[in-house]
Amino acid sequence: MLALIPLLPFVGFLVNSTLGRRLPKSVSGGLASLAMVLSFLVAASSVWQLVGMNPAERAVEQTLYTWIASGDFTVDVAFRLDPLSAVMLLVITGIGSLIHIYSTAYMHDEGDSEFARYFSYLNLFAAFMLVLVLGASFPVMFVGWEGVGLCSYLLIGFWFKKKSAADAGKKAFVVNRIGDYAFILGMLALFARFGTLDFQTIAARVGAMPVETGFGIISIATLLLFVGATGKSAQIPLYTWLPDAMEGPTPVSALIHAATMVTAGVYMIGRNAVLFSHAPETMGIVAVIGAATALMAGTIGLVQNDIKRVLAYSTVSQLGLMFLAMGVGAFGAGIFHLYTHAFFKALLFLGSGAVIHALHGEQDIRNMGGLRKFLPVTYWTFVIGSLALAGFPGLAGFFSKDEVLFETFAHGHTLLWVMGALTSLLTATYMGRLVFLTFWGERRSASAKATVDKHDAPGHSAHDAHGHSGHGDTHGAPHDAPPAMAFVLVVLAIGSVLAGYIGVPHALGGHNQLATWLAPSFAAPAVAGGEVAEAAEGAGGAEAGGEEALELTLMAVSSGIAIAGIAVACFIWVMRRELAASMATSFAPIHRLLLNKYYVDEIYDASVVHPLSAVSREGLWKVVDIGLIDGAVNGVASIVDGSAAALRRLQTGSVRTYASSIFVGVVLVLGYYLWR
Amino acid sequence: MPETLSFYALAGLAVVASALVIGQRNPMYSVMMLIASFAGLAGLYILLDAPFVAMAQIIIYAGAIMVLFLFVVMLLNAPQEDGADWDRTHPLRRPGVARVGALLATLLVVQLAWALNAATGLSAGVGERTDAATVSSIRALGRMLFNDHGFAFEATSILILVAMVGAVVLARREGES
Amino acid sequence: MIPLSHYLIVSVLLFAIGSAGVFLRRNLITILLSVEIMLNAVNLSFVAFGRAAGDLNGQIITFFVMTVAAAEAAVGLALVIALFRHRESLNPDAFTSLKW
Amino acid sequence: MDLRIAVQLGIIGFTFFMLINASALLVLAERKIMGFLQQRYGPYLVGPHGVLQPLADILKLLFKEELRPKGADKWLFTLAPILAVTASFVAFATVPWGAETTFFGLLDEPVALGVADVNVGVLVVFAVTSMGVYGIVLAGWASNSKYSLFGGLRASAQMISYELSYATALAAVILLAGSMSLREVVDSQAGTWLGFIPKWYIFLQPVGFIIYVIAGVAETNRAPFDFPEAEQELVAGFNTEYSSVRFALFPQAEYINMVTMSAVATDLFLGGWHGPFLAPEYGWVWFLVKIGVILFTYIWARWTLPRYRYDQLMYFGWKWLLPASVINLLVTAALVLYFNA
Repeated sequence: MLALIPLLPFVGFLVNSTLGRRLPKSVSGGLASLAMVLSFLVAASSVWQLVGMNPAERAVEQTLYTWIASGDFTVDVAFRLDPLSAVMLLVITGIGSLIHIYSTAYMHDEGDSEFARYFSYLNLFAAFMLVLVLGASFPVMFVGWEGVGLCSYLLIGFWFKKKSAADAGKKAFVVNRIGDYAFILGMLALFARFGTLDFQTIAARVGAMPVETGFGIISIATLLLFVGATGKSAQIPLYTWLPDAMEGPTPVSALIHAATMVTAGVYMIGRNAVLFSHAPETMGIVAVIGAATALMAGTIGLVQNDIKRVLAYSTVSQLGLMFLAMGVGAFGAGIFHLYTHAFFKALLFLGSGAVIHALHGEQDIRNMGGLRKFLPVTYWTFVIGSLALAGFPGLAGFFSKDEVLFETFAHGHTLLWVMGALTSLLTATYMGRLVFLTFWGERRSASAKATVDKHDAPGHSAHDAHGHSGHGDTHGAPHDAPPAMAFVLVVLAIGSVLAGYIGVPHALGGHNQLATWLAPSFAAPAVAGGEVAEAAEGAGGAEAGGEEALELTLMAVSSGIAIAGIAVACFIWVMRRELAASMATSFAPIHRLLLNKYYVDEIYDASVVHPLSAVSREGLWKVVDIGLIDGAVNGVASIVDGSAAALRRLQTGSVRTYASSIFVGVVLVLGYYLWR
Repeated sequence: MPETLSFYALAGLAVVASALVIGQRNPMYSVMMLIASFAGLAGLYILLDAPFVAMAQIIIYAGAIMVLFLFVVMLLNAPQEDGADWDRTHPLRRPGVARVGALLATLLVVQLAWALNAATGLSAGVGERTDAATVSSIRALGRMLFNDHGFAFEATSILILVAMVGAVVLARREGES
Repeated sequence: MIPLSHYLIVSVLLFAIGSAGVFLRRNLITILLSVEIMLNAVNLSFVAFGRAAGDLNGQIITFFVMTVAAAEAAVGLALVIALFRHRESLNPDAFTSLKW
Repeated sequence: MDLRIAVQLGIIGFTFFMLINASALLVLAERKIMGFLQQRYGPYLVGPHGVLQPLADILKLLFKEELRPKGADKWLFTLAPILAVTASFVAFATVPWGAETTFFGLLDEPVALGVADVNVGVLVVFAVTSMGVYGIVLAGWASNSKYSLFGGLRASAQMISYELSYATALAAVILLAGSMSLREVVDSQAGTWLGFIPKWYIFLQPVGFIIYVIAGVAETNRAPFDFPEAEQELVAGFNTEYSSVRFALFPQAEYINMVTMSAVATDLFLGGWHGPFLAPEYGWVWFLVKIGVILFTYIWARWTLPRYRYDQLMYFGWKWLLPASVINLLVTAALVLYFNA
């Protein structure tokens, strides 16, 4: 039953990858979407079955077969469905199916084979992602982990004819390799410590141990795992690949680089909550890194001009918030934010996709504006998404982000709370900027200009330009998303409004179902059912009566922050447009610094890439390869050559000579035996 | 007594005929002589209570392999050996080498004779220790061949197949498809 | 009763004759014939030993030897024909080079 | 001198005599039947209905001059016909032609009608017939004439090819009989099924019998497989250059081979001397009748069927006859295994 969930998309992948090029678009696209929808239904049904169970032992295990069996170390290919993976499951399959549907419209101008290739990748990604989520042990999870990395590489570089896309793909792949390397080391460390890689067993054994003080083996292991997570989830220091990943098709950015894959790191920490919570050192690092990433990415996002890049940086910063939550031990809050974020960030990306679609590949917000009246649906859904992201009261983002911040504060990390608050301010601001610049004001660029530079840049027209290029009416006004896309946008918009209400905090009279639901996943399986509820309280945030007041105030503060941010944005980019430019000039250094993303890429180039390539060229290539390896090979060859030249004299070609030599041997051997 | 006589007759036939095989230059006669020597050997096999081997000797060697030789000799129709000195540039290609080889052969004979001399228990009659029935039964032979030596048997069948293909490929003229 | 040694002596003589033929004759066909003689010498000793030991393996191995001999004759003669086509000669010394 | 040994020698001598005569009789029979088939009389001048014609032929051949072409190989040229005829005689040595008999109580214990009885009799026959090819091949080569050479080459190739099918067909019967002694094979065919079908292997081995007969025709170089002496192409093939007695020996050998072939066929497939209506002492009569039938078929085929083409012969032998016989052998083996187990 569980196996079916990843299997369905995989079948879709098989079909599309083998005979997709022969199928018409409607069939291949429909097939892929159908696979996703089906697997969503299966997932929903199995989750429903999970709901029916007693909270204490909510889990469904399915072991397919034994994958590795060496000595006492065995790894089963086993899937485990528990509250945590259930949430992820629904997010992935649900949003995945929506994005599949969206893509059928968005990618419609691709050639048949390209179209099929796209959908086969997408399906493959979904399959791997589901394996990642469902895997009951590290190795199985790692299979999914690597698989999604591969698919993200393939999809970022989907338009591999465009150099920037290919490079971005490579960058993502390489950066992920670094993380994965650490991840493997972490797994090995865990194996060395616990002798197993099964989540439940590890959690049980750790749960039995005291919380580690100081920097011990568990801290090292978890830290390594976290490094892997930073690779996957684009945290400092390994976040640089995500903005470049925007070279991929927009739906891909929505699915992989906003909703699902990048949250794998968060999920991984949540999955090993017990483990991490036994390594306070690591937790601290996680929290700090998360907060730092959040703030930094927010600042960068403030000045970016590419609509997708802005969203990308906002994704990074939101992920930072999630890690912050994880770091302070509020696993429930982190997952909650992950879950809501999936909705509105997907919505935003798809909305931006619709915009780009309408403008035939224009991505620079400076060339947009005034699209409100052309793209009503896109506009409204986009606004909703932005508000949700900004944490406008009553929308999904509000509840989750607010809970994250509250937990941070409640766990006494005031400084981190300040950073988080700043981040949300920034978030509100740049989202406001995005909306205002894109949809308000007057058209700053005739679509003529857009089309012109589209046609000048074949890269564009060949790739992200999908609207109606080739039709005669490119000069006409941009018009709204086709029904399939519009439908998806609306659905997601509704989602981003309502998604938050399963996590309404007690302070607002709700009772945080999600936290309660998730609690068992974060508790050591050893503890009996009775304490699970208590653990749930702990995870969901220890709401004592006194804290409600605090929570309410914080809530007010953060909503105030959100509104303030939006107000600022409105003030700068709507009322006093020139102010932006003047600020940019007056704070030129900062502006330049932000615009160049703190020169991080350059720093990496200088500090890592160049030395590495230099060492490889001068050392490995010229010395090791040419000197040692080639030398050895050639040496052997020359030895053989010389000896052959000598022995050649015996090769007379006269059979009788050979026969006589044989006879010499015979006579000698026989003589030896006779002499003895 | 008749057995002894027949033994010496057959052995003499085999040895003399073999000597004549290499003793003269006409391959045609060589083939005929070899057939004669095979006949002698077949007789010896019968004396050794191996009638089946004897018949196989006649059928396979005399009846098939030798006919093949005969066929080739007639096909090439090169009755006389060509004594031309072909390529003598290489020291090891001198005819002396061949003589050394012959010397070695005689040396081998000496060694083997010595070995026979040294070995014990060979003076006993061939059939003394065991009775003929044990070795002359074709049924037992077949059982052993197909049970104990089944694998070798299959292997030889493959060998034959390969040899057949090889012969066809080798003997084909260039340009023939 | 013929002693085993007599059979072995015959076999030795045949083997020696065969080997001598390989060296002395300058005709590929005769050389192949000499090889056959050597094979048969070995066969004889096998059968003789088998008879003396009351064991059938001696005879069985001769069958395999015959099979190998047949294969060898087929391939060898095919080679002889192919070579003769090239050089109009059967002298082994005519074929000392690897290709022409 | 022991009476028994005397009888044995008598039997041997009688067999030899009969074989010699057989060739003569067959020449006559052949010419008569040929005439009959071609709606003419055939020989009828010498003696009543020309029965003495063979005698005349023999006398003529004996008094002809012996010619040997220049450049022919002296020894082999003479050796060839001797080899051929010897082989044909020896081949018959292990073929029994009658039940054991005491000659109406003349002997106290019975003797077997036949020259010798070996426990590998079938193999002996096969081996010696395969020797027979040398006579022809050598004759072809020794004559130093290209027609003869071609005849010899053809003979060698043809006989090697057809020996395989021949032997395989024999093997199937040996499987059924479980013995290689011809006499035991024959005796295993005594009696009847259901009281009226004689237990002859021809009924168990129809395919084997057909294959055997066809291969036998090729082995004896008879039409339609008489390529070694294909008149139209090779004058007279391997015996073009022969004359007088040396020549006479070749047809002699050929006819004796035919007899041997038919006798073996009778022993293996037609139940030898076993048959209804006759006491075992008179079994040899049945034997003669059966041989006669097969020989008549030989002659009949010769004067009815046209000669093949040589490549057709090889094609047929390797691609049809051999596979057929192998399949026949396998099927037989499987059935024997099934019914014995």
